[in-house]
Amino acid sequence: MAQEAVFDAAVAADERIEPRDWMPDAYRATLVRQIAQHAHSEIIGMQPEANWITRAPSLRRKAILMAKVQDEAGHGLYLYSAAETLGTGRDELLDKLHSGRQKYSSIFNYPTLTWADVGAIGWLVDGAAITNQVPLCRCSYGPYARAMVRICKEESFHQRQGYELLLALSRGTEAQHAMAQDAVDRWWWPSLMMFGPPDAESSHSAQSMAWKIKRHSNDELRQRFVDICVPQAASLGLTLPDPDLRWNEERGHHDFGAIDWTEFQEVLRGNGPCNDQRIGQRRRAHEEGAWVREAAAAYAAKHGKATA
Amino acid sequence: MAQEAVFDAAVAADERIEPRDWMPDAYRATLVRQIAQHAHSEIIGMQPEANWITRAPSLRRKAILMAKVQDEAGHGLYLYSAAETLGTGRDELLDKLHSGRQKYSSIFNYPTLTWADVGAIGWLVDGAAITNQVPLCRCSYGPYARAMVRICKEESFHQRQGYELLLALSRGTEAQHAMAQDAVDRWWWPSLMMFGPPDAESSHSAQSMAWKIKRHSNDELRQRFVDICVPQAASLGLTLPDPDLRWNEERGHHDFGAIDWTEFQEVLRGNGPCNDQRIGQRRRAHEEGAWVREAAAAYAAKHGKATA
Amino acid sequence: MATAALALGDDALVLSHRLGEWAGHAPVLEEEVALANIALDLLGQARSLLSLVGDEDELAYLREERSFRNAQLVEQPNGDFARTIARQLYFSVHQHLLYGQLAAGDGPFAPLAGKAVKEVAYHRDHAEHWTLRLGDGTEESHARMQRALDDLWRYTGELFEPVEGLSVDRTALREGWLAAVTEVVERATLKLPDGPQTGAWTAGAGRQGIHTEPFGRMLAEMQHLHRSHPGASW
Amino acid sequence: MATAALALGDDALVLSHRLGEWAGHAPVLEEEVALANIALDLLGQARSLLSLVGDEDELAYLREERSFRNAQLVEQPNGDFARTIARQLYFSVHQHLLYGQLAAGDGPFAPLAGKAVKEVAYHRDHAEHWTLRLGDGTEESHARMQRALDDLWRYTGELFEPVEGLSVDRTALREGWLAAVTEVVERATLKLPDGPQTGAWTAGAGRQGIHTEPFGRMLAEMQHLHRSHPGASW
Repeated sequence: MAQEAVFDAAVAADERIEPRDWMPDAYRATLVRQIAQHAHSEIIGMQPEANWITRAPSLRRKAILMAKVQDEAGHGLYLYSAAETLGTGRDELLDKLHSGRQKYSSIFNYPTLTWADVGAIGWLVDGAAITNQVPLCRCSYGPYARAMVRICKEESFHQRQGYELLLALSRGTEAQHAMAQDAVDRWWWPSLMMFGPPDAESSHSAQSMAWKIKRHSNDELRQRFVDICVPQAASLGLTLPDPDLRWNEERGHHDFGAIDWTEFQEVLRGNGPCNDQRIGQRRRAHEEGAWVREAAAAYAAKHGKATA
Repeated sequence: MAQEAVFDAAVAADERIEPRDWMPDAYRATLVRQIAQHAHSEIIGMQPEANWITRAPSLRRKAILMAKVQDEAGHGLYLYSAAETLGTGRDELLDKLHSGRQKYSSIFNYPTLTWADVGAIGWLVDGAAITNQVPLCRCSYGPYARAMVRICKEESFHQRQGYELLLALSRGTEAQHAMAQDAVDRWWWPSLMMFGPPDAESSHSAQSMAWKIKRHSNDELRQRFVDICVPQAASLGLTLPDPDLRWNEERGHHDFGAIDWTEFQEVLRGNGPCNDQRIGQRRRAHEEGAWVREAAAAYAAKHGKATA
Repeated sequence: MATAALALGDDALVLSHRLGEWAGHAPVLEEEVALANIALDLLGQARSLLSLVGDEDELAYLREERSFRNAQLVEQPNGDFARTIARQLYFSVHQHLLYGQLAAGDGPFAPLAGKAVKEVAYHRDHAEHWTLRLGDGTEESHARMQRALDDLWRYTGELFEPVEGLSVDRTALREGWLAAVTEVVERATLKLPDGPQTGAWTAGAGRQGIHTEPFGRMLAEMQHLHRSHPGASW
Repeated sequence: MATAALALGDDALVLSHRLGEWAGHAPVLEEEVALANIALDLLGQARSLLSLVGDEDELAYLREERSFRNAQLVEQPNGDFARTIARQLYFSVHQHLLYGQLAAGDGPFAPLAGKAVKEVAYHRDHAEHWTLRLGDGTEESHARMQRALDDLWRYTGELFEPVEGLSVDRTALREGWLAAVTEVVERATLKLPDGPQTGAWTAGAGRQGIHTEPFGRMLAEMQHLHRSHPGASW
């Protein structure tokens, strides 16, 4: 049990656990599950935005969007590498994603219906992701924490770009303003759901907090996000679609309306608007790419070089 | 030889040869080849126009174009049936088309680049086809002649619609007028080539004339077409792209410039802009439809009903 | 009435467009003719319905995605022939029953529905025949047809949602539809997905202008030329 | 110079767009990154080049198909990964040699080409490596790569046609290109089609605004949103 004591002491002292350090099996499993889900979210999350690359309305915006989607692929790479340091390879994780044994963030099961959705995803979805992820930069597992530092930096950049896209629309023509408002109306509630179920119903939280994988409760982070968004929405000249949203002087926070957790559960269960489409496209890309990966492997085997 | 004499006499007397009548093998083979090529042209000819169905700029024009492309499929059906009366089934002919052993009209190896091309095809390509086909309504082989009567009627309708489409463009905005002129510039010469090589170099003509399958020479028909088009172009307010085009009082016909037969031969040889694309799409549709045809046949075999 | 005319008109317009994409790609020449025929009927219906609301071309070409009121079912991509037939089956049985009710009533759509119901009877017949052939054809066609029925099932619930200005007996519509579709599907040796409890049944909000991602690309192709020449006549 | 800037700018713009279509569909995550990288480089080049002629967005979004001056090669649909790689190989070797010449000269494109040539060297390297892997990989990849090289060959001749305002040694370009491409293709155990005498070599008139049918659909998708909001800023 000496090993376990060393591990516990390191966690308690806010030291980093590194790949070669001993760690409890459950800690390892929890991290792999969480990192994998995060990696999967990055690569599935490319789809709703990639949907607009070919229709971006200016070349400048097109370049920004392409770069953003590329960054998400890059985040996927870092994260799969982080999982690999825990002994689980990318192929195995992708297999679990494709067969539905591992999840990705439900937010990506909503469609991008207009150009403004690209902005709303940047502002709200990336904003929520950052709120979730900033504390992960201090996560007890070193490789994950370091990946998160890099990812958070890029995501704040994306978040600002999303905000700026919406601002241009909000200040643009009437049709553009309406488009921006409509996007915010559709993405606001799903963004709040990104923080997961209310603390009372959250299953993995306590242990993750003890291990310093997680540092704040779902409801704390959700509240922080709402408090950040309210003034930003005002600067944007857009309304958040919640009649119960108001400043609570006493709490020093904004109160907000009840979340429709039935919808959340439905989407989680696979009945969201795009679940089949997203996983279908992912599987198809993987299957149609099989011959390419096989070719690269065959070439490497013949010529003793690394694959792509 | 009594049979041959009966056949010759019937042809000489402008009577119709019917499927059960005796006919020379070469007559039958010539007809099958010509009818098949014509049928193939109808179904390949759907492609360049179908290319614009999804982009037609008004619902009225969309309905007209859809109906036209549908008519072409219908013409294909009549013509394959006419070939069938000569003992050669549709499957065999399609097989020859897909394997490149039978041809279709080279005109369909040019791309439709703008909406005006739909009009130019109607006016010029259908116009040339009608000029070629009207005499075929008096062809010595009954089923072919009767199919041609019906086809020519529909094609004159298409030709008028094409003319009317171009007229609307020519009288429309500057950009629309330019689009119409550009289409005529690109389709004029290929349309003239639709009548086939100059009489001096035409291989099958003499025998076909004797059999009354063909009734006018390539050059005669080409001249007739030019003489029809010149005043129509003037009414359209469009120019035909031939600086040598002028009325020859003495001949009572329009003189016109030299045709680039090298281009004709190249396209015929498979090097036209769209040869691979057209035959590729045809083959793909056929291959991807194989399971549907097999299902229909299997169902018919089980239930003793005719297939689709 | 405008809301109802848009809903019905957009259904017909969008399905007609999707069927038009088959031109030159059908599995057999007879289907080039049949699919174009159905597409033309639907386009005719769409033009009549949209004209009740405004200028047909402005409505078709100058509205944005969020203003289209068609059900999500009709905008689904063609996929293979089985998927197109499943879409046709689900939609045409619904449309046949709906137009039958409308034609029998004395509402504003009665004359139009009275004419269209005959066309739609043919569409339904076409879809039912192919469902039988594909379902009870080969092993491959059976599997493809079953997959198509399963995949599109989630978009059927929306067909029975109330539409403002459309006074129909929705219970009769839904029950009649379920009975008719079940009958054909079972005769075709296929199975209908389990029903409302799948959750999928309840998907779709096309009538509120929420569409699926492929629809935006469809509109881009459909509207591009028209929008490229503002104010032009064609 | 405007003609040349348009030709080079449209090449970059259109190829960038085609590569952008891969986003979310690549065979392996590293290629999501690599293809996006190349697309971004090309988009940057396109923006610089088009800005020499006028407003980049007006040029990209408000020209009609017949006014685009890109070579037909770059507008060819992505097809499978082999086809995309073949297109990249043919184009990037050409672009690398061309920009090399321009960078070494003192013409108006020298500064831009000097910067871009380094990017393009990476594109070329990427294409060459994949050509080797696919050609000398499995039987299937070999067959796919060979088919892709064959199919796209006909569009290569146009790359060596004279372009007004572009002073380059076209003979050197053509010979250098043929030597370089032949070398890689042969090392990949593949064969280049027979050469000019196939006739195919001479196809293509994109510089005169004659394109291939898929290009119109590509433009519809690319321009639809921009054209839907005349005069708007984004």
